[in-house]
Amino acid sequence: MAMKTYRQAINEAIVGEMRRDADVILMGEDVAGGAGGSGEDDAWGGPLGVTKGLLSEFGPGRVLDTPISEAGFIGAAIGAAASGLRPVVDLMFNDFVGVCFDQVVNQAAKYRYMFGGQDQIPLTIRTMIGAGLSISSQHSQSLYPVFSYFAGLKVLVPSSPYDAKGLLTSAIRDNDPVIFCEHKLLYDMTEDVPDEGYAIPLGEASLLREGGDVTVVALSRMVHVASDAAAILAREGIETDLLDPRTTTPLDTESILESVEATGRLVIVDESGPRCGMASDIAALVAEEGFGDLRAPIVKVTPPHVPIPAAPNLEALYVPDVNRVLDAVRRVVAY
Amino acid sequence: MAMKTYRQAINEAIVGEMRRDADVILMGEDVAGGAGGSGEDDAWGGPLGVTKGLLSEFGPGRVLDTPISEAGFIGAAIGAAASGLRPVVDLMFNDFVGVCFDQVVNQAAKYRYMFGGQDQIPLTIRTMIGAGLSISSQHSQSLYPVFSYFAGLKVLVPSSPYDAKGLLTSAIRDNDPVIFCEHKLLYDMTEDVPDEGYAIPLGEASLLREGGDVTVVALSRMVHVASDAAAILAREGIETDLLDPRTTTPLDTESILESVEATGRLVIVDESGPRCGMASDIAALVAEEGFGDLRAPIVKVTPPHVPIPAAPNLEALYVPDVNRVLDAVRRVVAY
Amino acid sequence: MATQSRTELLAAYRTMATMRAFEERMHIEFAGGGVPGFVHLYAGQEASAAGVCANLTDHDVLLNTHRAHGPAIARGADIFAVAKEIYCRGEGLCRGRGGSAHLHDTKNGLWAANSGVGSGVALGCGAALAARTRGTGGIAVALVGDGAVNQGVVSEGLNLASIWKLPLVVVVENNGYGEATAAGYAIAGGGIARRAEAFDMPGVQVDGSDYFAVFEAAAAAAERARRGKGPSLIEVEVTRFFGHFEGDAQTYRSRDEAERARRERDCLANFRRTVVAEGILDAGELDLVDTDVADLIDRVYAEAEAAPYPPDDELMEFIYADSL
Amino acid sequence: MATQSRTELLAAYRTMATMRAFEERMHIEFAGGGVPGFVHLYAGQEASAAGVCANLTDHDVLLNTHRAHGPAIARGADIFAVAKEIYCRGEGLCRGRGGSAHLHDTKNGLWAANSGVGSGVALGCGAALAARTRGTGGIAVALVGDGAVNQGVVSEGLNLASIWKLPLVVVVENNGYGEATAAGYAIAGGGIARRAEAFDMPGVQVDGSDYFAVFEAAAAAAERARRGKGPSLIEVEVTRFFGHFEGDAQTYRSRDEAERARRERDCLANFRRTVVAEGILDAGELDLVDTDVADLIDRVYAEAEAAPYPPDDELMEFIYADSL
Ligand SMILES: Cc1ncc(C[n+]2csc(CCOP(=O)(O)OP(=O)(O)O)c2C)c(N)n1
Ligand SMILES: Cc1ncc(C[n+]2csc(CCOP(=O)(O)OP(=O)(O)O)c2C)c(N)n1
Ligand SMILES: [Mg+2]
Ligand SMILES: [Mg+2]
Repeated sequence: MAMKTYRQAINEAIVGEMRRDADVILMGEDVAGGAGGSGEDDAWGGPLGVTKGLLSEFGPGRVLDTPISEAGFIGAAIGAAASGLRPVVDLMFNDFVGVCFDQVVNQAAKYRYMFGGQDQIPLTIRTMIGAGLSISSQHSQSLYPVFSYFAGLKVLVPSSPYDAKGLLTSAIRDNDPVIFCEHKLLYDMTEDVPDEGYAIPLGEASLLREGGDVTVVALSRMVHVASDAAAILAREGIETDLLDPRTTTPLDTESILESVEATGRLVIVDESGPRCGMASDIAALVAEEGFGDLRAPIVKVTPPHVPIPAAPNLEALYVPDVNRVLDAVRRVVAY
Repeated sequence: MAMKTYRQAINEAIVGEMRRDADVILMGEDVAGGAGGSGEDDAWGGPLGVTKGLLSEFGPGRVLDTPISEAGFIGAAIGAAASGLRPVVDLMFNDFVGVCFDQVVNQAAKYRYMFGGQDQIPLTIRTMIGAGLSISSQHSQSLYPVFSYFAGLKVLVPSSPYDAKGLLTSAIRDNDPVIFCEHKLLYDMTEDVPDEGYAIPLGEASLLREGGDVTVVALSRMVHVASDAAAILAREGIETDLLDPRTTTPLDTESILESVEATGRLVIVDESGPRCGMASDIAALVAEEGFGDLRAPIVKVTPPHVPIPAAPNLEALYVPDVNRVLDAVRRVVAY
Repeated sequence: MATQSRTELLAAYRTMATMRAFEERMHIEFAGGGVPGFVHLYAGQEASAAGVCANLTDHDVLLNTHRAHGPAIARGADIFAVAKEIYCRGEGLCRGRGGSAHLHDTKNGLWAANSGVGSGVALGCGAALAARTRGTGGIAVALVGDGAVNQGVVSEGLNLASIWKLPLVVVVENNGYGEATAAGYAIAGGGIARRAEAFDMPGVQVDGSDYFAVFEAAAAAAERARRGKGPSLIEVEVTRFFGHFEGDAQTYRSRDEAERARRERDCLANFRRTVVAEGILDAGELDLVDTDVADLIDRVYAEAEAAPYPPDDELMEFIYADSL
Repeated sequence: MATQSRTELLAAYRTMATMRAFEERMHIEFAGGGVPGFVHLYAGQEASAAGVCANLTDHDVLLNTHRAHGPAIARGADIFAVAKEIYCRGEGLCRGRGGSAHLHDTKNGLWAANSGVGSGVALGCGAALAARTRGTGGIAVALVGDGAVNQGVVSEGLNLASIWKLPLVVVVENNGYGEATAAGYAIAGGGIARRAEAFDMPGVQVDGSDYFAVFEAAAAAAERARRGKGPSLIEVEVTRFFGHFEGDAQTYRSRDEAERARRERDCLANFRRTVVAEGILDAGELDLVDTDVADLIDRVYAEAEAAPYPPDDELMEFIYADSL
């Protein structure tokens, strides 16, 4: 056990599974970096250095830099997965799913069902989500609701180094296509992470704080925003159940409904969009299955319905912050 | 005024706007059909014949058959729209957005915002949605929730010939990118449709039936399923407010909330998926903004979370039917 | 010329005759209203899949297109299960989930076409990569149409296959049309083989009405792939005898285009003429095959039509391999 | 050789010197921490955009890449607004919404790179189509990188431009790398110009350290487009002097690759050498330009850094043209 960053935790999960299982391969743009250049071969590990060192350990047969052809290489990864390999593919920014959406939602997602269960697609797609780097609307989205729309995919949104390692390990061992969403502002977050491999089951929310006055469901980086808010609220005497679903498909509906049964109040804090997003999804679940327990409106704390601006001040207004969570919780508690 | 099919109504809207405005052009695979072949030039009008006759009237400068290159020609349409043309593009099946998703959600949708309002993108994308033809999971989806996720797009889901003509006319006149979703099972539906052009404002739901006991919101083909259910329910003494939002962006939230204020009960009947779908979106809206009026759980009648099977019996189980609507309404009324 | 034995050639004839008879019958059944979904017939293109598949082993993967019936039969999928899948029955290849355009049979190395046309090239890269990585000795052969080559993913796949020297063969079945739009209009420069050159792989054009030409080109390409020399592309020129899909009025082509092809470019007739003229097989044994096939097709359709749909309670089966 | 006047050549030098000085300064400012976002510098590639833009008129559209600063300056965008956009200020070209990689200036015929690299080719097809349809006489020039050419949309756009004979010029700025991956690894066969041939359009390769070579190739391609002869492709061989983006340690290339390029393949130095040697311009007037430019750059950065961010209450502006 040692303090590790989210970045290291992800790297360790991949290394662990690649050592464990020779069928695990890694593909993507610059996952090693340096292919064909005049310098070092294992130069980058992706633009943020997450997979650095893997080429050196596992060689070019298992760590493949690709051309900038997401449809081509994700299609290839699906084919490789259908053939028995377990590819871990890097789709740098999740926004780039735009150029390979067919492969992800029409092929990987439907492959098993459409062919009547003949195959399994043990594919993991790692991808970066989230705003906060002033890189505008095509590099800052959080598209897990769009992935979650499609049956056949599993969707993971780890909020901490510990969860990142355990969930990625599960993703790679899982026999279905998994979209693993890494929040780009979390890479340098540190916490204690075991050196050995461990798998966190998919579909189990983690209860980060037990309160009883209000249920706050938060995802990915918003878990930390919600957690800061909960600490402040506690000082006001408002005790929060803080739930991090960790995976949106499968979604741990039971834990959410159970908590709301106790609190009667629900606030969802999410960085994905306000229309057909994850907050809507969870709100709709509770409005149907937990209605009898509800004592206040379900409040969604999400960005507004707008593309993501580059300017840091506008971007800061875009992303939900502690104050918006405080307002929302106070509102439902006072209802 | 004459009885016209949904297909004819769509054709008339395009013809009307092409006559009215020389900047309107049509592009897509086989929108005319026959380009370069040994037979007729205006052979198809798309696989379902919707745009037949347009090449003959407007010529090859304004009616362009394209190669099977959706990313290329939708990108081109965006460029043409940014240059002042008003392209109407045919994306045959909405499922194929998989191969041009970047153009639609990252480019068309964000073009105006990301460049600080310098441009407008008067682009209309026509596309087929819906299950019911036994053509399996990659040709039967209803992806308007996915489009609605993205700010910058407008999304239309006409349920009748009259609405189709009026909404498509508005779409073509609109200065923003519009996704116009045609349900493939509605093409042969007929009703009275004026010969002259008319525009239905975007964002205005139509109230198809006034009741007072329960609000049923239904979209696209589900409007007819819900309508059949409402007729049966009326015989049981349950009076339905039947609302067809007609456009999901902009969404007429006011009409929905007003109706729920009166009825206290909401059932949403929708063919899009159950996770992060349109039913979730509307349920979440009401669970937040109309909570005080609600007297029963919000029930979503949607397909289950599964890819769409080809087999007719399974497909029939997939798509919501009258019985499921009846059950839902009876349940919320009895609550 | 042919490097196949008498027995192999007789088998090839049987395969093509079966493909043909299957489609001729499908044309009639579809018109009768009994076939669900959209149906794209392969008649006229038989020598392509047959010539290609004659070069494949159990370790290889054939990536099908939406015009899927013929290639499925050529690849050795159970023809009863093929028909049942087209009829969306529970005992179909894909248990009725996929239908006509998605004939997929993993155990026989047949992968369905998937959604966006052209994707088979990318999936094929993956099959080829896996075969090499796991040392199975297998290769992948991706069928695509002339229309599909204009999908970006095809170019991406060609490039990927080339830089990774994958054991992949891309077979472009150029039947002159993508739906109603002519290849001559849609493909810049008209030729497809030259795209192969742009991606640094050999590209050849062969006459798809000539089984032997296809067989030989495929043999060379497969051999090249197996030897680790990398991918190649074969453009097979064919004519489809029916419309794009059943119900297509085909006004985009001249009235006699298909009929002329039936008269002049029928791969079955050509095959028969050649093997008989060269004394390799005799007309009588080919006639016997025809009779056999006719009987088989009767049984296949009777069984398929009578077969039950998938059980209602299986709607939610096969979504995930590991529990949700 | 050059068909440009003395005045035009002096202007070209000024443009390139400005591009260079802008980037050298940006490199320093970025290291100082004051620049938001990701920043990709164009230094070393100046002759490409400058040589291309010298052939463009007000009716034309230049489609930029993410390596956007240089081309924006070359196309004549207000350099103060360029800098402010990179700093995400309210008076930036895009009112701070786009940032460094999205420099877009409609009134000057400059369109930003958009998201998925390579999309400019498709958008450029549309600009070219619109120019022809509306008879403006304009053409479109799409810049793309060597890495971007492996995006499917580029192949789709090349094909579309070719079959529709669009007035489009595709300029591939081959700087040897897509991020950290070498073009020689990623592009099958190494060459890009040969892809043009596959799509039935002329493709040429030019030395991007030679302004005159770029200018002439662009002049020929633009002329061809304007005459209705269709699209063409130019591969411009360049070396970027800095990393892929600022902060890149560049270990994927040898330590001296960029330095050697600075010594041997500097388009500015080459330009100066040529025009002075041929007696077209004299060193003194070029020095004067350098002084001018240095002063301008100081003012540009001072103003940009001091400029305010967009007003907070404008977050929801500019989403739709027509009310929602
Ligand atoms: C991405 C995509 N666009 C459009 C379609 C609709 N579509 C199905 S088959 C077809 C024509 C394909 O032509 P070709 O590749 O030549 O094959 P053929 O039908 O001639 O065998 C089209 C456009 C599709 N399946 N996928
Ligand atoms: C579809 C897509 N994939 C990946 C990226 C991330 N990305 C940004 S720039 C870049 C490299 C582009 O290389 P090249 O086209 O050669 O341009 P250069 O940076 O060398 O100027 C990559 C991979 C992207 N923007 N879009
Ligand atoms: Mg074809
Ligand atoms: Mg480059």
